[in-house]
Amino acid sequence: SDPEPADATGDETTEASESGDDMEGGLSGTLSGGGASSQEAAMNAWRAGFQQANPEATVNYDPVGSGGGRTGFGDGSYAFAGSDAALDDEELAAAEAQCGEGGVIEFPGYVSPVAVAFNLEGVDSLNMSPETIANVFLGEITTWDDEAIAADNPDADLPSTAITVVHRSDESGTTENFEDYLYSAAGDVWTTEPSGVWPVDGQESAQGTSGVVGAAQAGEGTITYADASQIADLGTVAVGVGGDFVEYSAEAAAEVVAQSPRTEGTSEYVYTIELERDIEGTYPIVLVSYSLACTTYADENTAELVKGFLGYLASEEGQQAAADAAGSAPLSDTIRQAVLPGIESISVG
Amino acid sequence: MSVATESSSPGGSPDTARLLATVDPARRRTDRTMQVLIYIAFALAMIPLIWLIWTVVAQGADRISIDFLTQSMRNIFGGDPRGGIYHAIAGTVIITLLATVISVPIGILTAIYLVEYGKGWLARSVTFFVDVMTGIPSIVAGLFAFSLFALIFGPSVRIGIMGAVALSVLMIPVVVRSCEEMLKLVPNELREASYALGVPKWLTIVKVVLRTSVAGLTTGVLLAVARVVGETAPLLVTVGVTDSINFNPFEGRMMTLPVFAYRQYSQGNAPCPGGDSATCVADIASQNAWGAALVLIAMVLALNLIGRLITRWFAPKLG
Amino acid sequence: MAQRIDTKDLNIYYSSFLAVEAVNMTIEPKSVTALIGPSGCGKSTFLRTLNRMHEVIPGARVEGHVEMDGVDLYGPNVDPVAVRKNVGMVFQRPNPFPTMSIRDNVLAGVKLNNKRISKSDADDLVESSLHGANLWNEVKDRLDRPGSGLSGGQQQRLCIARAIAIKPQVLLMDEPCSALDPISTIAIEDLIGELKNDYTIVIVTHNMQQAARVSDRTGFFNIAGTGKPGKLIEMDDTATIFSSPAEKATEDYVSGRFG
Amino acid sequence: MAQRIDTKDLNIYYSSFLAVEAVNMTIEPKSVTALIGPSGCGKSTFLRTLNRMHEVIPGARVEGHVEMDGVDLYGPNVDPVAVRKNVGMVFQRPNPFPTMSIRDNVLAGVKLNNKRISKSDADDLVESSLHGANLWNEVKDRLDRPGSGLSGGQQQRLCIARAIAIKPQVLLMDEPCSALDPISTIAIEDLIGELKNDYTIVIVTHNMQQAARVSDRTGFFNIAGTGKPGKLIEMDDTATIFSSPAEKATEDYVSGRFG
Amino acid sequence: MSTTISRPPARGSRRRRSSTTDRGFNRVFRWIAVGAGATILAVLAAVALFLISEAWPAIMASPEELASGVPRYPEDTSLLGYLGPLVYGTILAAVLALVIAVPVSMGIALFISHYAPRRLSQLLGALVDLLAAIPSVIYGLWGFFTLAPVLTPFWLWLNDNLGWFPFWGGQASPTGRSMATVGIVLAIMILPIITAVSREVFLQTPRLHEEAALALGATRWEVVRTAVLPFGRSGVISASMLGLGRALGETMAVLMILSPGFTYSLDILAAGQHQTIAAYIAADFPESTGLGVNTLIAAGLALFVITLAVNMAARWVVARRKDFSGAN
Ligand SMILES: Nc1ncnc2c1ncn2[C@@H]1O[C@H](COP(=O)(O)OP(=O)(O)OP(=O)(O)O)[C@@H](O)[C@H]1O
Ligand SMILES: Nc1ncnc2c1ncn2[C@@H]1O[C@H](COP(=O)(O)OP(=O)(O)OP(=O)(O)O)[C@@H](O)[C@H]1O
Ligand SMILES: [Mg+2]
Ligand SMILES: [Mg+2]
Ligand SMILES: O=P([O-])([O-])[O-]
Repeated sequence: SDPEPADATGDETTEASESGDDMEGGLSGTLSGGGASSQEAAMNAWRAGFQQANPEATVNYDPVGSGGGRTGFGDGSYAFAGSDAALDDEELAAAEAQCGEGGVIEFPGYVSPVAVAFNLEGVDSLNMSPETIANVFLGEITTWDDEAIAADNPDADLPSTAITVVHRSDESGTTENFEDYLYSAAGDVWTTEPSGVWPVDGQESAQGTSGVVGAAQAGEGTITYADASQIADLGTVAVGVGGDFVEYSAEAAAEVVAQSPRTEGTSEYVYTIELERDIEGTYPIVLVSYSLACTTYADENTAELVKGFLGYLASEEGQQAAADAAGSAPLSDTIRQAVLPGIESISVG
Repeated sequence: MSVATESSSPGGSPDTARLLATVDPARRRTDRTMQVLIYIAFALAMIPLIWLIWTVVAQGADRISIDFLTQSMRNIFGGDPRGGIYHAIAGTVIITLLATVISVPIGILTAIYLVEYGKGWLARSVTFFVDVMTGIPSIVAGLFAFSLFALIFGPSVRIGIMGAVALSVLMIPVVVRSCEEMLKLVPNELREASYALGVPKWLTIVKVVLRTSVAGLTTGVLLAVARVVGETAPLLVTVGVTDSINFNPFEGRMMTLPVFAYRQYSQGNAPCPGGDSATCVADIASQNAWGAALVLIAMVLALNLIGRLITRWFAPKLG
Repeated sequence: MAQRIDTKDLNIYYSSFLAVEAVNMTIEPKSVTALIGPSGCGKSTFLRTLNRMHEVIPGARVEGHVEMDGVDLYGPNVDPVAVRKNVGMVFQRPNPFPTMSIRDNVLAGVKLNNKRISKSDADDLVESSLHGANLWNEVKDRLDRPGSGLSGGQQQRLCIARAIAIKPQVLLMDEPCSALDPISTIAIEDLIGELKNDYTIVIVTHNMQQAARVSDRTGFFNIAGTGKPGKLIEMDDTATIFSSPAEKATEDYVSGRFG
Repeated sequence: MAQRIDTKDLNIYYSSFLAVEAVNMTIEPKSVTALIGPSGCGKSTFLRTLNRMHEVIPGARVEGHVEMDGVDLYGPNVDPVAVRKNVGMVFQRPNPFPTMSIRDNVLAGVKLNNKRISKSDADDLVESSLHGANLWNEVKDRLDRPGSGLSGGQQQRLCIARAIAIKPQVLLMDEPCSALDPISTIAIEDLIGELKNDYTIVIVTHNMQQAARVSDRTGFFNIAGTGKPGKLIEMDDTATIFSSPAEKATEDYVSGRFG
Repeated sequence: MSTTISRPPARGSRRRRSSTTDRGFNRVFRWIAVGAGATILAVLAAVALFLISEAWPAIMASPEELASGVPRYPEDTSLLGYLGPLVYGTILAAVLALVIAVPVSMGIALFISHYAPRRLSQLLGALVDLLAAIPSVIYGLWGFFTLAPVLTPFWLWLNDNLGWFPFWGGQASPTGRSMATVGIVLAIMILPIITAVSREVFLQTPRLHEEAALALGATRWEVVRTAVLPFGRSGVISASMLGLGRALGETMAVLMILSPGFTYSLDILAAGQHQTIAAYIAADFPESTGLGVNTLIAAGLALFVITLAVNMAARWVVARRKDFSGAN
């Protein structure tokens, strides 16, 4: 369906939708959430889709970061939130204080491949094993014609350009997921526990996904990691998984999420996953960003809006919209089936 | 009368000619050197200015259209090249105006207090703390405003006035410091002339001191406005963001131009599967960012122009 | 209507510096009192205590009394603003308001006080005040030009016009003619002669002849040395001061080559 | 060493306003020339053309010639800075540098030329210049205090000290005594008497007696009306001007009540 | 003469109340002005209170707690030890910016006030003011995309050829996103602030004083040196403090341009060496929770203290020569 821009004078609450959408457009009011900025592009698509179906409704999403999102969700200032990391025990407790015992809904609403991207004259694609990637990012491998790289790329014509690693300077979910990948796939080389902060000192870094991409584009011989939809014309690394090299793709990223096990011992609608980084045929470096909501809200209207919005977000249609707008990997049916009942059950309480 | 022959030689007395022609060459050189340096300083400042403005115009001009200026981004996402920044223009104008309305009276009155009344511990501490205030990072001002309003309205509050309060924290010290300097420059003679006419102190301040320094005050206020009009971080945590138009600073989220520009820049490229087309432009977000930046610069430029007119209108007439 | 002023044991300080000591003086109503004395002896300082302009200088203060018709100007229920409205002042240096036109400068006392005045009244006031200051003919064609564009002498006359436009009871003049040419000075002196019919006038001057010409009574201030306070040495009818002063110092001073 | 100055058909403008017209004047070396005339007739304006201070006012310009010993001050090989170094000036309003101490004020001009003046030379110069301006005794204990803390008269004398400290060839004085008390005035007049032994002095004054006392020659400027240019009416030996001037206007002016 | 306004001043039926000289609306106005000053104190007190209370948990926490609760926090480091490099980076950035901006600003201000043709000077002043009108996000974008690439070859050349000079050593960044570039961008950002205030102050130099200098045979530069600069001294210092405040607190431009690190290095051409407090807070705030936020606010408190110290020093410099201020 076509997006529908608001005109200058249109007040969001009075604007009428002409588009013959198949969803019932009965909801109205304003719903506000916030959190991970990685979801922003996808969130724009979801909000637009939902608002077109419900012209009387407005959904806002403050891209204040996952930390802000989790905090805001915990103290009730956001009705829903996005977070690049699952709630930890403490946060879960805070959230349950808001939502009620077992009333937290959490599921990987946004899954996106993280590309290892580089800027090297004349080279578009390279194969790298997890160990090689780890060594490059640790600064152990310093030139592009290093044996370890050459070994995996017999056909490539590798220059002796120095490698400049560009990492995220801000604390970020992308970093955490990338570190987690290196830690689990190349644990011998990469020994630091994953956190949102890059552990190697003295390298180039930049703020935000657009920052690292811009910096990588600005320098010759740079390499970075970034949300795959953002890497523009940078070359990409095909990552070694189970003896094969896999190029990033939304489908391969969706596979890894679909095939990884659900975290055990969580409450019914908390669907978090333990990513397995070496499943053959999948692309193992993914950013998994969670959507958070409650099953009960104090306010009827809010409950209706969250229910409608999350329903759309998790629907096939919503996931496809995000895939189109942000290059994300659609939710697997397994996960959708697991969380939809939770969303359906959202009510006043 | 004097003997005229004395001065008959065409060049006049050579001694005198020498006396009048020579000034220590080293002094001349210093004078010339400093003149050149001062011209260079100015030229130096023009380079980034022209470069910056050229960059912004070159990047942003194509995006500017009537639609861009009169529509919001509601329901626009991905590579959709429609939509505009009307909501952000409105937000910027309203929030900055509110911040100005809060800070300028407080700032100028405080400057008046410091210059005209200030004595003793209160004046000293105000001076002292205004100095300290200039170093508050903008994000801290935002967090402060947020926690202040959260105390009263709960943590879910996101309203325009909150952003205005955060900006005021940043603006006030700039207003106070620059206005203080301007007021100090008003000669005491003028105050005395006014007192001697039986004009009460407050009227002297309002009608003589402020009037005489109005040009400087305008500059100070414009500086302060410029200081905050481009703020991003404090607005994100206080006002939040929205794609829709909201004229009410006391209810609901608002968008502002710098936040809009920054968010668009952060979003990066949109995936356009079939390449760029009429309905999907991959780098539309960055185009939006530059377009918003251009509009923001144009707005502040217009403001400066108005300020300049005010300055000229009120400038002391010296001849 | 004119007021009489008495000072009683007036000590004048700049912070802790005693600038003028123990002045007892009577200024008769409807008369011109001249204050003479060497530079730095505190004439200006003393004059400024008579309309409470002294206290606008930070740290400046007085001890003792200044009484106008028996009411202490420094009394608790006296408003310095009201004092200054009734005791006008012309300064040593001309100080027209640079942001105002010549016309507005003359009307400053009215306009700055937010008083409403009809255009024709204002025009009359401007004309009569400028006439009084002997400036009308020179500026009548450029009343809307800035006052700061005038020459020094013209500026000073503008300040006199501005002071008399508020029709004070007492007029203090601190060397009002030191920047004026003789013709303007004559006009001002004539004006002083006229004004004294209704008002009390105190004038500080270095010009002995001027003091002799315009004043009824003269006070002589002197100073023993730098850092010492200025004192009122003698005060008497002008004729007496200039012919047979009681004090030797006065005689020395007035009989200088300038006598 | 002293210089003689001639002006030839000098027209002085403020932008398009002709302030002073067609002045032909000879200023003798080692003499004192007084310029008198009513306010606004252009005495200050004329004086400022003699050391090229006029041209620092935006839009101000001259036509004609000012020659010093036959060298045109406005000629192409002449540096205005050198002119001003050799033609010192004291202004109508005292203008000590407020940011400098009394001592530094006196040395301000000297330090421009001779940065490495020894401390003892500087001390001597400060003392002699302040003595010359009759200010030494009043300020010798506070040479390091700001010059702006002095009274008006003291400030003016400080400015005179500053001007004579650079030992100019010619000294221009624009009503230098209008803010001074008689005692200081005498000292300055004595100083002028001494200086003229070596230097050429031009003084603008409103004080007829002063002109008569100190000057050898006197020039009388007059103005026909506002907006009209000022003109040099007559110039002659001072005695002649004050006893039997050639022009009626001069006689009227000098024989005014101030004569 | 008119008797209409002649009321003996002392006959006024005013209340006998206090010995203060203020009456009527004078008093009201005075209290309004005092109130404005007090408001600022109150706001500042509130901000300080906010900073201290939010920073308190971090100040009180042990190094172990901090290391486990704050992602970036290294083992076995006291809070001060952790904030040290940030304080250093902040000061380094501000000093670089000031060192570049103050001389240039004074040059520009003098150019506009005393050198440029009068008709032009207003226009030129407005042009420089435009730099102040450019929001920091745009400086960030420009510095990142446009300036840094242009400066890179120059930085690399300095590094190759003059690397022995303490500031130009280390491994120069191939993308130019180093402290040197940040210093230049910050300098450009504070330039108009310093220029605008200095310019106004220089323009106010009394003509009398300039003419006094001219008449002593001063060249134009000497007039500036003897009359204009001393007169404008306190104004220029205040202006620089305003600029410094902005340089210290600038967030967006630093955040977007600098490739940060946490060391005490002097190598301003190298990447990953320095970080400023403001940029650090903005970079890590979004993902932070709990003790992490407290630590960020503690960094804000440190910035607060730096500003305080710097401004106190500046005030002291100005006050030392108060008697000689041009306002006398
Ligand atoms: N604002 C001030 N602060 C401190 N001392 C001052 C101030 N104004 C004047 N004085 C000192 O007070 C004394 C008296 O000064 P005042 O100006 O009253 O003298 P005066 O008789 O008017 O001199 P003149 O004839 O030169 O105007 C002088 O020693 C002077 O230095
Ligand atoms: N800066 C200026 N711009 C334009 N006109 C001026 C300027 N300065 C003086 N004038 C005009 O030039 C004429 C001569 O002024 P000038 O100051 O030379 O007179 P003066 O004889 O020195 O008077 P006084 O005795 O009052 O000092 C006056 O009409 C005055 O208004
Ligand atoms: Mg005096
Ligand atoms: Mg004159
Ligand atoms: O989603 P991010 O935290 O990597 O920006």
